[in-house]
Amino acid sequence: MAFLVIIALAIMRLRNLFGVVMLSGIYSLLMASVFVILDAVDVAFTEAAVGAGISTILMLGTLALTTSREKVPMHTPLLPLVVTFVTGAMLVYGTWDMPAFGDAAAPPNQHVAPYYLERSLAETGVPNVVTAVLASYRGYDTLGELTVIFTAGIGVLLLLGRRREKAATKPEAGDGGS
Amino acid sequence: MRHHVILRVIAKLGIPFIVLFALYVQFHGDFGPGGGFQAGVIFGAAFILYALIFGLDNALKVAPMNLVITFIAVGLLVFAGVGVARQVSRLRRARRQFRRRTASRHPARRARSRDHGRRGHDRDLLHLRGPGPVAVEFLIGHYNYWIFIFLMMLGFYVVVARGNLVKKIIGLNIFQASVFLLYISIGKVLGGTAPIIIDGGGPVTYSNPLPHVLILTAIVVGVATTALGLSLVIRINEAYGTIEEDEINDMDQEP
Amino acid sequence: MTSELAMVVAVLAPLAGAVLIAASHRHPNRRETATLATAVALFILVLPLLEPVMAGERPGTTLWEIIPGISISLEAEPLGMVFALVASFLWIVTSVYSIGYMRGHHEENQTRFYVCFAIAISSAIGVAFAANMFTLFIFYEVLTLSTYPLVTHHGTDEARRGGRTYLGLLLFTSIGFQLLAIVWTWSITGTLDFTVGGIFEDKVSPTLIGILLLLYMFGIGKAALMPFHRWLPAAMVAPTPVSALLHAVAVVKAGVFTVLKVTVYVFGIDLLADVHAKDLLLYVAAFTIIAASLIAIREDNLKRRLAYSTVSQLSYVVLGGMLVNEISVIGGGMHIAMHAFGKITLFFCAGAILVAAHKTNVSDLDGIGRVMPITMFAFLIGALSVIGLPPLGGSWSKFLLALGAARSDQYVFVGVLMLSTLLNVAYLLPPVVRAFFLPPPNAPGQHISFNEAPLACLASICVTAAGSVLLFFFADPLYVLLEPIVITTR
Amino acid sequence: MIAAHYAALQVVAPLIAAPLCVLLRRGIPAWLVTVAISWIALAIAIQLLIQVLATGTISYELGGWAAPWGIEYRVDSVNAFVLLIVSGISAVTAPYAHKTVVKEIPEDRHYLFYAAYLLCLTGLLGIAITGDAFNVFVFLEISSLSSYVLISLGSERKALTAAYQYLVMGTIGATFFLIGVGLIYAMTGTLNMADIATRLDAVENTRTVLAAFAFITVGLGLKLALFPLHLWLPNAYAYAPSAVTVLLAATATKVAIYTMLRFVFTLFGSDFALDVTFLAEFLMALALVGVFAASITAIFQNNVKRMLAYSSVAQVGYMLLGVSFFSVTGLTGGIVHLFNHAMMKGALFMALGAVFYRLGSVHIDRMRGLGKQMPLTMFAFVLGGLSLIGLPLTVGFISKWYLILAALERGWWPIAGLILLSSLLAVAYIWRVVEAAYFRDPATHHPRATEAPPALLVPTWILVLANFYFGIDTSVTVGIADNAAKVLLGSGG
Repeated sequence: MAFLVIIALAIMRLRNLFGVVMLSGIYSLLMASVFVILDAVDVAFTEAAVGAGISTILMLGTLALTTSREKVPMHTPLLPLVVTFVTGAMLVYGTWDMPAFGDAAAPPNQHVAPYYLERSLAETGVPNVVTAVLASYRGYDTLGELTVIFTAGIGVLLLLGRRREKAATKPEAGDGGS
Repeated sequence: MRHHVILRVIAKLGIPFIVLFALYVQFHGDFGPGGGFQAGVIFGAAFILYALIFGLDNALKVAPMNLVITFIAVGLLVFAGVGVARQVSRLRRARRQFRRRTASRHPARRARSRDHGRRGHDRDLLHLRGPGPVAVEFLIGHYNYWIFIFLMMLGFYVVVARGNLVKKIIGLNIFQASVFLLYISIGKVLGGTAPIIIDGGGPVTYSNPLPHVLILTAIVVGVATTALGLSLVIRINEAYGTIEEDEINDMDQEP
Repeated sequence: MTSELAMVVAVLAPLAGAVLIAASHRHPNRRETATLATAVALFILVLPLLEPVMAGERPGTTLWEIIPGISISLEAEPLGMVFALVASFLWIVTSVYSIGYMRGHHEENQTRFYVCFAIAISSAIGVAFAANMFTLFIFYEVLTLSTYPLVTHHGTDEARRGGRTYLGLLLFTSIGFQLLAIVWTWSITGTLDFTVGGIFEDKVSPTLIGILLLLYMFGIGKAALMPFHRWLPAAMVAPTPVSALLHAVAVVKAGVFTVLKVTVYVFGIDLLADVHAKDLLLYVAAFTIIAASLIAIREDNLKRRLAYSTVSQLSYVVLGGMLVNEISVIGGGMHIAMHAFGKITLFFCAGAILVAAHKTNVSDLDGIGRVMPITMFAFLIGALSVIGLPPLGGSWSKFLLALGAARSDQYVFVGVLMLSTLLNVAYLLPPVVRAFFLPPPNAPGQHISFNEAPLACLASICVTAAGSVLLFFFADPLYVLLEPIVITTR
Repeated sequence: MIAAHYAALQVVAPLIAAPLCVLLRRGIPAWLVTVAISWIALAIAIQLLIQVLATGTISYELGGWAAPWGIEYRVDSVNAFVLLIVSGISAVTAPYAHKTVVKEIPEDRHYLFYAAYLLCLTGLLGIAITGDAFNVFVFLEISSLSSYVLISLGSERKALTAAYQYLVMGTIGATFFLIGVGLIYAMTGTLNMADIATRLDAVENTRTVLAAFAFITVGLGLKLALFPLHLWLPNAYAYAPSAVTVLLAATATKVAIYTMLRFVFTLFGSDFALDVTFLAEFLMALALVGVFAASITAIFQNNVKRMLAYSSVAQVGYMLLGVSFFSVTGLTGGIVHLFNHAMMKGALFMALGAVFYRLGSVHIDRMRGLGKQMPLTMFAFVLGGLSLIGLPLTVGFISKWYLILAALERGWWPIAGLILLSSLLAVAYIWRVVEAAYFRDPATHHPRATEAPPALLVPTWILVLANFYFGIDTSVTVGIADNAAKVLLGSGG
């Protein structure tokens, strides 16, 4: 976890964009391992593939086409700092009353979730509950998700359709979903 | 890159394995972690690797542009079609599944209200931790959340404060990833394991699968946004010759 | 044709005329025939309504209900009849006049001019026949908008500036104050129908009534109470027929007409008797009368002088309304008609002078009476009527207003009226004196190269001047017609 | 049988049509599909509305999984009305789009444009119809991503930066929203809106819920261009292709406002919003400041599209002002303004689109003398402008009427006065255009423009006439809005 923080800080400071992209890949990998610790293997898998894989490649592609140095910002970051801290403070305030981490009795683990755990195997025949929920109970979220990718695919085509190089890479990300 | 012999060889050897792994993930998705989406991503990554190393023209020979576009559209249609078909078939089986109700507030819950608290907790008995004494327990209990908040603030700060368009998007990624962490943290049950039911479900404690599902969706949405944002950056770079926000603003002022 | 139908048709007829006019924009003759025909048709439609109204009937009809309780409804009642008759009759005259004027002046965009004119008249008739405050407000706003292109007609910088002032002030007051007052009234009483004796009864405190009264009175910007009078002189950039009909008759009279309507039918004169805000308004009106007259004396531009005179005269009507007794209210109502004839004559004359002699300033009028005797004689008649001398119509309304003031023991305002009459003399007679008694400027080698105005103009001038005289002798029917609006409150 | 599926079809129809458009590969067939689907969506929305008004709330379980476990579509009179607005505007915009698209976008991308258009429609309809908090996020992203794409297709390069700016701010907004939903989930354990509403009562006074409320409000505030968060909007509207501007201006912010209404009233409950937070005061202050600031900014814009975009920010202020009264009248005013503003802004942007079609610019100096060159277009603009100002007989008046009434009901007459004063600012900016078009001579070095083609004029005038029709016959719009306001407040508990 501490690594995450350090890398995020480094990303913020570093001005070489190639380095930043690499760091963000590592960041995603770390994130994925955190997810594994938190029992979210599916999410970890996806994060590793998407965050560390596709995103990094996309960014590298972008950088190859643009530039790799970030310039020093001209304006003072006072306002952003304030905004960020207010938001953060609001969140800290919000967590105060949240159920403790990992509490089995916390409401999110009580209401709907047990139903899935108990019945999904019987109702859908899929042992991986995440997959079961994803494809069945909340299938329309997944349909929406595919639509999002489709939208992005169309968008990339529309934006870069004439440019050969990107046109071949980006839609692949979309194609992967189907 | 395409001139490096080592790269080419390794890639040539590696790509089939990657594809194979993708297929494995695809068809094993029901039982282990992974599934169609992850498999697709791996497959796609393999393809991009190919394109990067052997050049785009070769890649396009393997998968012509039109084919790609068609695949995208057909893919979505297939999924939607499955959804519709399923809807219709289920309806035939149990027509009463579709209910139109008058505006009573919780018909669904009342209809399905059964006690399914295996752990014996009443659903409405909510455990609230007041601000109370800041005990060690509390600190530990919320440690994860605070990490998430810190990361979120970092990402948010990068988005708002940085002028480089690519870096802004990276910031967005960090920002979003931190939110994923929040969701997953919510679903974690201490002592639980991944929610993959073995042996038809025994007395094992599982972590909450729902946030995982949500985050899977959110990750995908995130990467779609990233892709779109980056292609916008490329176009902006073409149009303005820079990806620094301040310079773009200056250029917009002048003409 | 029933009276109800006649009213609806009367509102729609000028609109249909507008369409006709627009359709025949390539044929000036046909276009102007359409204008005239519509004008005559309108008057013929309005005139028969007089009889049932005199007989005490109140024909009315609801066209559409927009929100429950708020509808577009028409109703003919005495005050409205007066306004409708005056407006529709003077439209005929003005149409004749403007044909002569616009052709004599070679104006551009004549089709737009006639179309907007017709729409303006339609909405003036709508204002006259409105059966509730909401309907009145709609037509009031349509009137503002449709006259805006007329004011800005020339499209010069000056015209645009004048148009901006015109539109800005009228919309500002009507939306900023009047609409607020209307919504407020509705939220208190649940109705906006004009009812004899008012709609408030005892529902609200006098303070609130006072606030509402102020909102209404200042909200009716067309009544040109100071400090919201600036639009009227600004609107004088318009072609003269516009100034004549719209800013001596339709627009400004719609304003004071609304003032009277609100006084009589929304508040009821009994209710207002105890409201202190009306005293404030009385003083504002008195101030406006005097101040505008003083400004008028100093204005050299003839049309602007007449405009300030109008500002001053309009406040007579407001004064009449705010004195809240039977006689003053009737006097105010009569003043609408009397002043309309008098002032339109004056504007026609100013326009005729512009067309024939291309002069706009009072100081240039020396000796012009020798060349344009008919015009200047008509000017004299109009001036005397506005001043209020018998045997001209204006004398009756002024007399009634003064009488009303005396009845209410408000002798200050009798004094104001007298003083204002003196001021009227001071600014209206000099042009006549100059025209007839001063020698024309005898610059060497300069011939008087102009003649009387075009015939169409001249004829209209004579008609309105004669009207001013006739109204003196036929004022009684007018009085009888207007009487019911106050009598029934007792 | 089909009737039972209307709720699902509403979203699925455009969703399926989008890939179809891609497969068609041709601009014109794709356009035809888009038009057909838009009209079908409108027909479905009307059917749904009739059903809702007749029988009350409709609940539809997608995939047959019951509510808190599966995803539920839930239609009541509030979102049925929103569905009607969105699909109605789309039904008028789609036929309009063809000509402008041909003019503004390279031909080989037309079919992709229509696909993105349909996706945007899908997203907007989906947000409105769904009864699941997370599903809202998904559809929000569908509509957002597609609108980023659509905006970036504008013909100036500024369109790209505008789209990027919108992308960044929109994503922040969506992520804020996601955080809020996550916090709610952490406290209630469910994502179904109706379910959340009941379970939230027990935990209402916790800080987490308060934080969730704040995040959702700010997140949606970004999306609906609440005053200080509106920065993305003017550029996005100004540089997007004409048809896109019409669609987005008339629908996108409306849907975001609907979502806010849904969360504030149905989920949190008006009592919570009033007692625990300062939402009412907060919203009212922001709305009023927004109305004035945006209107004044609009007066100084020379790009007329941008001018109207700022005016949109101001109009959003009116809607929120209606909400901030927390009374039936106020909400009715706010909701009916959703509809009315869609009508007037749709008409105005369409007229501008026609101008852009002929002139290639909507700069105010280029519009001089247009009153004679494009009489029908400019007259449509004037009438739309009158509606925006809020003169009687137009829809704008109806909205203002209810807003003022709501202010007076509370006895806040200074606010009523402010509402009226602000509409005078609208006079100021609309009149700049009117003066230029009618009372100034065209600059001589520009070629004379001719009247816009009927394909653009007809949709424009349909909306213009709708402005008047619904300004005179308010029984439908106000009736539904009133019903919706009562539903929102009644279920606020």
